[in-house]
Amino acid sequence: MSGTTVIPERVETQKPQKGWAGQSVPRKEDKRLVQGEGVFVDDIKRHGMGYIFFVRSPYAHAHITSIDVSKAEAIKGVYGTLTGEEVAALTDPFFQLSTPPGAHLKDYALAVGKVRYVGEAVVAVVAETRELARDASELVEVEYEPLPPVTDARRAEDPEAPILHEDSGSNLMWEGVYEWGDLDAAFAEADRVVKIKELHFHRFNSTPLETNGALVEYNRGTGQWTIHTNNQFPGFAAIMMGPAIRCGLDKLRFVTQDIGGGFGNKITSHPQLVVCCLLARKLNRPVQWTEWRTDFHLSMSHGNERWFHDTEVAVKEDGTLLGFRTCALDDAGAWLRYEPLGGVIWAQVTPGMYRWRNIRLEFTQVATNKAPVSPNRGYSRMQHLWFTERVIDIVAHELGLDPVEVRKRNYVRAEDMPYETPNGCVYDSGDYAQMLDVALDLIGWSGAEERRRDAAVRGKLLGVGIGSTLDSGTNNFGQARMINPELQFSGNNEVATVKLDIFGEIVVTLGTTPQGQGHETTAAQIVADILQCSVDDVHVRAGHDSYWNSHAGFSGTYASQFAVTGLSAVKSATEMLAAEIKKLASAIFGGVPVEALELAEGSVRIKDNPEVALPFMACGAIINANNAGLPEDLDVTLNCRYVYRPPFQVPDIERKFGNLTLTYAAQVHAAVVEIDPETGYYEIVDYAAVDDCGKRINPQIVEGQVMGATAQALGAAMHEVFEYDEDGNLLTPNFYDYHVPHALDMPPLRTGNIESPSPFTPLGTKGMGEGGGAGIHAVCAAIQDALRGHGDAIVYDSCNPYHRVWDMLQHPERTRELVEVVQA
Amino acid sequence: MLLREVEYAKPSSVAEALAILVEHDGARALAGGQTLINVMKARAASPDVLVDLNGIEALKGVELAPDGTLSIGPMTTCSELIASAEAKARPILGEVCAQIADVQVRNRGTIGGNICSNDPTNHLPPLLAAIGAQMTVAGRDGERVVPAEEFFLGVYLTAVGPGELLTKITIPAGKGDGFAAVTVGADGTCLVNAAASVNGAVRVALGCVAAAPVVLRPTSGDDEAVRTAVRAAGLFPPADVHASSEYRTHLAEVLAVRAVRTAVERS
Amino acid sequence: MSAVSSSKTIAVTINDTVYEREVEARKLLIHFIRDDLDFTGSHIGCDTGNCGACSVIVDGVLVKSCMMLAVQADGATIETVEGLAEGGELTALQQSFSDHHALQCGYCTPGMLMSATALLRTNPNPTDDQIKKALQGNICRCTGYWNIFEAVKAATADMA
Amino acid sequence: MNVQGERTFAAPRATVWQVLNDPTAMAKTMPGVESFDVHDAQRWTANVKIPLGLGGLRMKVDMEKSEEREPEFAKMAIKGTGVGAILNMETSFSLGDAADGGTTMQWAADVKIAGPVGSMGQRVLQPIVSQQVQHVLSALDKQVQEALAGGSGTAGA
Repeated sequence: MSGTTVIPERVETQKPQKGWAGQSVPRKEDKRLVQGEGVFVDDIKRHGMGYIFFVRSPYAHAHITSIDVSKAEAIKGVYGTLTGEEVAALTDPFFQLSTPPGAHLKDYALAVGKVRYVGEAVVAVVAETRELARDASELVEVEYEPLPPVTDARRAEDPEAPILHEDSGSNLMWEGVYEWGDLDAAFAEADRVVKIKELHFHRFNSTPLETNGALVEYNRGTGQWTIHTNNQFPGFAAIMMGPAIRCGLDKLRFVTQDIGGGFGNKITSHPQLVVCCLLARKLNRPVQWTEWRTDFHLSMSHGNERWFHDTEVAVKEDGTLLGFRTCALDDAGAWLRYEPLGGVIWAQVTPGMYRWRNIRLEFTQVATNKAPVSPNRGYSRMQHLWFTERVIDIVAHELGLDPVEVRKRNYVRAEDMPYETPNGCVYDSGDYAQMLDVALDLIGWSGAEERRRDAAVRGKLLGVGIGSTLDSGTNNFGQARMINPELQFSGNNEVATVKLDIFGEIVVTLGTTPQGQGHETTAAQIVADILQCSVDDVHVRAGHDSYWNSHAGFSGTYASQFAVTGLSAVKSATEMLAAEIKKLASAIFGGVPVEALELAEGSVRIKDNPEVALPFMACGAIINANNAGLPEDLDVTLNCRYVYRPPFQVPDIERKFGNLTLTYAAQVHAAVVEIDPETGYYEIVDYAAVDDCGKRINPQIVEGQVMGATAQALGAAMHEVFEYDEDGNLLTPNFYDYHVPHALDMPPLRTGNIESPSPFTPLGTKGMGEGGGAGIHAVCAAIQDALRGHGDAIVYDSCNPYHRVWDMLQHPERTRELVEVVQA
Repeated sequence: MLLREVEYAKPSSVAEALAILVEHDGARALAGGQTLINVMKARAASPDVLVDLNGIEALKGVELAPDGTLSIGPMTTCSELIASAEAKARPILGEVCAQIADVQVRNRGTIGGNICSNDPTNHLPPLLAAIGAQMTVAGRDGERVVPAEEFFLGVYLTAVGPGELLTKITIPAGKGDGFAAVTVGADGTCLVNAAASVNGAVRVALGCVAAAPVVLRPTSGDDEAVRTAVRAAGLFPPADVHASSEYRTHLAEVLAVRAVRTAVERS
Repeated sequence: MSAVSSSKTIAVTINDTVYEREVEARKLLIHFIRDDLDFTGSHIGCDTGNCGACSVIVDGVLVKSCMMLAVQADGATIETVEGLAEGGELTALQQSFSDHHALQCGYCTPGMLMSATALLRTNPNPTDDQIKKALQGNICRCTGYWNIFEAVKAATADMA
Repeated sequence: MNVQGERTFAAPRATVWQVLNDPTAMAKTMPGVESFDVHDAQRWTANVKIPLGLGGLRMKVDMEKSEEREPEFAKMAIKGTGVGAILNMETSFSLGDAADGGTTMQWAADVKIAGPVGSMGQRVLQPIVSQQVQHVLSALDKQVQEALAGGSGTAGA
């Protein structure tokens, strides 16, 4: 079905410099992974462990009138159960990030008294085998009294709408008004005002192939839990879990190794981890939880579904964008597990890649009887960036302007970098117009009209679309205060420890929890350059262990930041180690000044007299095992820990103003689609992705991230959606109806890149990997372009499966009604 | 992934298999298992006894008679059929089998399993109905032959009743066949499929628009005749997340025309 | 008359070693391989037979071990990812996956490698579409398949 | 999901009404009934194993007559509990006289199925429900004829 794959061609604007950094070094992780020797959470076993199976709600909304676990517990081989009532007695509700009304939610690890979405965990059963645990779960008797559900966010605030959380009084969770610049002036200056009644960004997530899981052990003697898990943000899980189970964070030891993909979807497993902890303690045995695929789809980390209502865009005749107003309605699902942070995260990219200065956005987040939302690759910015790209293309479409021209006219200019956005974010570097030119070149934009005619001859509608997007990285957690001024978060940090061991091994410990990003490799590249050795000599420990002081509060792998926070920590820790090695050598060489020393070939030596050298092995041995007679004042440990802290200020909460992330990587994608007008079936026949994430430490890994983000975006644009019926049943509860792209679905891909080093980061790198959903924006634009002259439908939804494309061809007027252009 | 307790038997002959099926209420034949085992994972509907047919050699293989008639053993896997030189006598068979799911599923999934599960999204039920296959069903009281059109009774229901087995699929000679489908992504879940055959009269079978394949006999192979036949069928297809009833009805018409066009070209 | 029973003692050969175990009739082959025999290289990514992370080669045939009962493997010879590299020496495909960055998290990789291995055994010089068709039963959420395709292509007889 | 239809029985209304209100007769019309308990005139419970081709779907089905106007109208609330599926159904029928001395029955049912089966079976649920309904109706016809022939026709349920 898809054409032949084009071998990705790189368009290099800079040659890789000398040294390890900048080269596509093969990954250190691969050797174990290609042999099936990775250690994923479900691979871990313990003597006498019990398997957990969750009894889940079949109703979207219901009172729990009774729970009887006696029949289940009576089965031989069943170790025990846990109910919501026990959880409510043994724990406190999870801390809520929101101000009221969301702050009033009482969120426990299991449903208490009421269920609020299909698949919500009600009872946990533990047994000797996986099969037996499930057998027993069928004997748990739960009586429900069904209540009407609300599944459409637009109905959630209706007076007659059923209320999910009586404690908060209504389904409103959080709301805030963001306004910058002078809207009235902007609209007064406008020649035209383009009005868009409604746009919808759909609900989906990245569906990592490995689902969530944990193996939890409880040590009665120390009162400590050891949590082997694939949670990708243990720092967050810890601050959620500690207060809930009433223990200090020191009692929660998080251990990860290989993680089968995360994409943000493995941040909010803390409720299940609490259940594991309570059961490990109650049953005094290790307990193991593996989430099955259908469980994941029903209950874990759906991406934020968002509506944009009553959008008004102020435009000059020539396509100059002056500003916009819109109302964003965000569907949080049944609980606020990471929300309402999505209510501010979008503001990292307020104007998208454009120079409009006058913006007003009213943000409202409501609860519905659907699975709770949580971070998903491109978290909250992707929704907003899709909106800004839709606006650009709708404006161009309605004013008869060229979408390329409109973009170039309004893009933030290279010469204006670093550029301060209306809300105080500072875009660090980049040349968006040049990226667009590269993308258009790769896609063959100039020949588009000819291709359109060829396709028409074959009875196909061809369309070309652009998606320009940002991948903002390295959060300033101070932005959380715009949601709730009481929150004591700000800045960010990450940790690395680099040591020279007794036999001279270079050992690196990271605070991160990689899920395929190749941290072991890129960290080794940085270390090898500074210590002047081979990457093979650098041993980077796999995974994360919070027991050994290797992490800080924000440690984890999320939100496009390792290349900045993680590698900067590695760089500084390694520089500390290099300095200590020289200090030691200086003492050993009888006071040779450190300036006269250099590191080379796995040793420290005198520059002018290389024969006088001390191998790393000797350095390690002296400090660790043979240190008698060393000068008293020689403070050298060869074990260097560094905490990188990005240069952030606390944002101005009143004005909602400040730099919310440190780096702003950019992506410009272009897609060519061919639609079969008889069926609505379409294919992406050509695709180009151009990326700029500043200095690339490992181009191959960077390109891998670009490809992965692209594939996920294409899946979301065409088929992937968590669709619910009016009763709150999820219609896409697993890979049978939730169609992710397969090998045959992939279009030919060309990739290009530009390197605009960040002036704000130690290595010139920018966080990347999320991709900002560029593929969704590009496909929407391409479909709208293909429908031009065939009813001129407006693409109003971020997901366009065949039936929707067919509907747009059959009833374009239904979408035309959404848009109006008025002379100002 | 965690099946309910089930009993298992692996007979080596049809007679033995039938005896077990008759003896145990709630026993069900296990062919390739590419549908049944997944249904059992959900624990919604579970057989009490699985009668594994993989040990019965008599149910495997493809034979081509001098007159071009094909006899297909129901336990022949899709991959075996695709590779079978004999099966090339009716090229559409291999063509359609190659569009079923993926390599792993085709390697284990059988022709008999695909048609006996009669999931509305399956490709083979409408195909066999269109090309006029005959099913041989064996039971305690011997064998009977059921034409494909009467074989498919409803969702997951066929003429193979309790205590019976499908033992042979007979397909007449012919080459004027066509098949068209719209699936979610390449070889993905089927929205609607249509199979056509114009060996003599024109016959079209539509899949995924009702509980069983809908067989139509357009007056000719002309587009308009086919469209008229589909419209006259008064379809009211089930809706799902991928397609409304209206959209499926429309696709049925378009795909029927395309399948017939191919069939005409090849006849 | 073959016996009807809810469990059975079976013998399977996995990567050249014979294992004999009593197993419940309801146990899926993948659970038997991972939980009973501790070959944890083959993974589980779905519960509907779609993802292919559990793909293994049974008596020379590539199958998804989540759609087969362990008892059905009685007497069979099974190849899993752990059996590919001999003496720590990566196969051409395994090396090619690393060279072409055909894996990120590595969770789908074992199944992906088994599918590619099965393909190249029967068809050492597949066309581009044959390669894609051969990988169709394996879901990868990290790479978008492009690099996996390149890795397999580079390992074909002509390229190698 | 709403299903409805009309059926004509070659029997007087009283007979049809009698059958429709005779639990043991009704039990014979339901698919795969394994056991049946009558609590009182209004409430019955059945354990059924609905044959679905791929295997039986076991359910405990509670029926409660919520409204009744002899001899033309009755309404029932039916709740089925099974693994992976919870069935909530409200069904009603109204009887009228047909021309030839027979009886017409207009029936309607609002069927809601919760649980995995509800979401995974979307595509097949509607056809399966109509299959089961057809089964019930023809079985009902049989009961009516028996009642007509053998007087009560409910002996030995």
